[in-house]
Amino acid sequence: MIINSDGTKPIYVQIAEWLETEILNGNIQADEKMYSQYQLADIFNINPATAAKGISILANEAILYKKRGLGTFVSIDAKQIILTKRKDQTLKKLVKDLVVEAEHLNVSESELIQLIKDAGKNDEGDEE
Amino acid sequence: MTILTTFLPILIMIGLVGVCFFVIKKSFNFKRKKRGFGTNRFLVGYILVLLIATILFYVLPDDEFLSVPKNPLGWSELEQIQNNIYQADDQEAIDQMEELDVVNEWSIPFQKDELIISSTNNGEYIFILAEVKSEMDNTIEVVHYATNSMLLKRNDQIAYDVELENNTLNIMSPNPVNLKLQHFDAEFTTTQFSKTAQFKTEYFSFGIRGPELLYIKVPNNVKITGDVEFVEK
Amino acid sequence: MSLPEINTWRLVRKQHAFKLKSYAGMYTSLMAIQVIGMLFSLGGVSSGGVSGDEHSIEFRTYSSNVVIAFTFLWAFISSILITTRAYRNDDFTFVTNRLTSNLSNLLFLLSASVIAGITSIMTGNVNKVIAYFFYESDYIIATDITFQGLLMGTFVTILYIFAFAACGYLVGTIVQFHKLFIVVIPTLIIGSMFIGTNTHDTSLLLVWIMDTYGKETSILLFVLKMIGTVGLLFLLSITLSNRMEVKQ
Amino acid sequence: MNVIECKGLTKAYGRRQAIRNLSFTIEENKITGLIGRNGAGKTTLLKVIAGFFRKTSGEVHVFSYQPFNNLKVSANMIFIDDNITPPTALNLQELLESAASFYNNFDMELAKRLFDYFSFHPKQTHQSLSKGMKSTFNVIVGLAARCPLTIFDEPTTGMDSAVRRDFYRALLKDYIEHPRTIIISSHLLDEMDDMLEDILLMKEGQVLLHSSVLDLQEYAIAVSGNKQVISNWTKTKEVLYKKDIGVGNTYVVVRNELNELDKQQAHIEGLEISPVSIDDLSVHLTSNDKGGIDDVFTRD
Repeated sequence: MIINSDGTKPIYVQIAEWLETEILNGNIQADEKMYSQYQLADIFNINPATAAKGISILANEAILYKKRGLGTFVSIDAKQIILTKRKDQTLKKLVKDLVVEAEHLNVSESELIQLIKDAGKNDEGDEE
Repeated sequence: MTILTTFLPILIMIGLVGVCFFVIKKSFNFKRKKRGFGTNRFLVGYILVLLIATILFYVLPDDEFLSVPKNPLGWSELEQIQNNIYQADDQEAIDQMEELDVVNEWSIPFQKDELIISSTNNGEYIFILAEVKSEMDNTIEVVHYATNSMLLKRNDQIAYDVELENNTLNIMSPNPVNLKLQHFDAEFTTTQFSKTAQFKTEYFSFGIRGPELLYIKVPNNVKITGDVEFVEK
Repeated sequence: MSLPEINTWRLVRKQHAFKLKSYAGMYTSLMAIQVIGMLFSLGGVSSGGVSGDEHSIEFRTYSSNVVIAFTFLWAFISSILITTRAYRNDDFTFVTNRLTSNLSNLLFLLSASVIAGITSIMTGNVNKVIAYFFYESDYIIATDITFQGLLMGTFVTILYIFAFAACGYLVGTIVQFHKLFIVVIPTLIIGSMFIGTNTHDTSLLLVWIMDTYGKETSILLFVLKMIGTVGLLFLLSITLSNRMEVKQ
Repeated sequence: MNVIECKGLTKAYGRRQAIRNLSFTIEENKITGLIGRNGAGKTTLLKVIAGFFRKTSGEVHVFSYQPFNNLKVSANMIFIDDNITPPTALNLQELLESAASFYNNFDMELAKRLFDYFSFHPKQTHQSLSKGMKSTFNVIVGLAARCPLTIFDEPTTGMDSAVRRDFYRALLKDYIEHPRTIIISSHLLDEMDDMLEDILLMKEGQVLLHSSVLDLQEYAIAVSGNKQVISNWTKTKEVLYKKDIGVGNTYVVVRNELNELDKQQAHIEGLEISPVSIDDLSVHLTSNDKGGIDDVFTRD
């Protein structure tokens, strides 16, 4: 991943999201040690403090847990939390935007639902 | 004019300082060169020249060198020597004078009974003394004395010579020469504290060699005439 | 956070080593000025003649005196140069403060004076050897100097050169302190040369310097005077520059 | 522990105050970007910190010492700028060796590797280098010295963008390995904001803002849309920057005090909300005029 520094999303959010994706993809299993802030800083060429904030977001959401002196580890239900969060926040927000945009364009609710159904058919299998 | 002569040395000095400043400032920018004849090599070359010259200088045959007399004589001392020569009673008295050295001796066979002494010298710095010996050995003896505390006392270019021609003893002054002298001096910082003899031009104010003397002894049957003073016995 | 203790004297020695390498301009300028001095004294540092009725004598004196005098000038001028911006801040690239900078400069000038003293004495030999081999002469007269005398002479030369360096260093420091002194100091020096010229024929300042140092005949007193003078000059420089800022 | 503490720090040249009444602290082992326009007093501040300049009034402590003329500060600090003129008599190799002899932590191996990476030649001289190469060499010394306080004043002058990127990366990697306090002054925030932890924003000799990069990223928000709507909308808000786009549209940057509701409201009114990069933000904050250069041309 190349850090997108055009300012649309804070870098630590991008880091958090990248870590989530790593967990979802199974690259880091539950109870496995998470990247340290320094590793992340090195990988993405960012200040370690920024990387640390990315990690702490996930820790606050219980996706990661800290073991004193050992580092940060992936929680057992990390995947589940991430999925729920993405559904709750990301998807809902996207839908909200979608609805607002549809209103702007005078697209009726049924038309919109049809569009979603069509899109779903094309993209089927792309993602679980 | 006087103002100019007073300030000229100062102006020259200021100019010289200016030139030095320029040279030092120019050469101060030591530029390192990647290759080629860099400044470094100039420095090394310079040190080598200094070392070689120093070694050479100390291996020069310095027995050829004259040394500056430790106690150069002043006017009064030189006058004293002159007086002593005048008042000398005999050769023994001359030999006892510390200031005089024997430079040359001649022994010339002589059969005649009259000797004319002729000197091309006006007699300013050389005394010619004569003594009549008690023996009749048919020999004229001549001894040349020179003041030993002067710079040049060696017997070469500026030596007197004597020559017998019939019954005339010619005393030949050295030909006028222009002598070139190199003076290898010590640095003023060295001489400030070392009590070394200093070379001074005053050495020459009394001539090159100071008072000199030709002491002539003739057999007792010979009658002497000419540029000579007699020592009565 | 604990910082390591700094050993001032060790740092001064490091800076001294650094300056010995990096102030190479001192050596080239020394060489340049001594070569010029040598050229000036090629025909003898002084010459004269005596002519009487019988003979005339021409004599030329060969020694390092002119080179030594030029080396004094070099010490004075190049010490000013190392206080200028281009050199003054060299050690501020690395670890230093005013005191260590000045102390290492002092050490460096002392080292440079030793080099300059030895080489300037040696240059006399170059002139003498050239004169011996290339110029005609009937007589060579040499001032007898013992080895001990030579060593002492070198030592005295070094002291003189170091004193000139200390003067230059102070002048340079004063000039760095305020640019106005670029005008004031030469005016004072040149002016002092004229003071007394009308009555004395020579400057009072020069007379005093000659009397105090040049005519001192006791080596012990001379060394004490020199150390005192040099110490005072450097003390002044250090005090002055201790308040100055580093401008790059 | 604070490496640098300034309280009411002022430095004046004659009457002109280059920095005035500065107060801030910089903590240990942080990379701080000192940002400001030319003449904002960045270099003066850094040189006071480095102990080169004497403060005029106020307090400044580095490692809890007064930095001016202080040997301890000097030994634990390295100041790299593009005015460094090392002795002309030394080549690059010797310069590195000299630096190594002065700094206890100097990592010669790192210096050598960077030296080779940027294709320097040991026998080259500093004055023969191009401007960019000079800067590159200087930052190699600055990095390898591993001083507890490392100050870079406009270190990238003359470097091309590839070298700049390499430098920032090298700086970050070495910082991760050997954490230390680093200050970089620059007016090019864009390329290095990712590696900074804190930003100290200066304007006209004063600290405008001193905060972490993370906070700064959310400090302001940009809104664009219909001129009329915007001017109504911004009445209650702190406008940092304003620019007209076309005839009826305006782009404004405001302090980010919006909550979700505000944002939705804006959206409904047809306004577009976008984040402001800290680079843009610093430009907006440090500009003399809210309208920027455009204002010069729109006066009537």
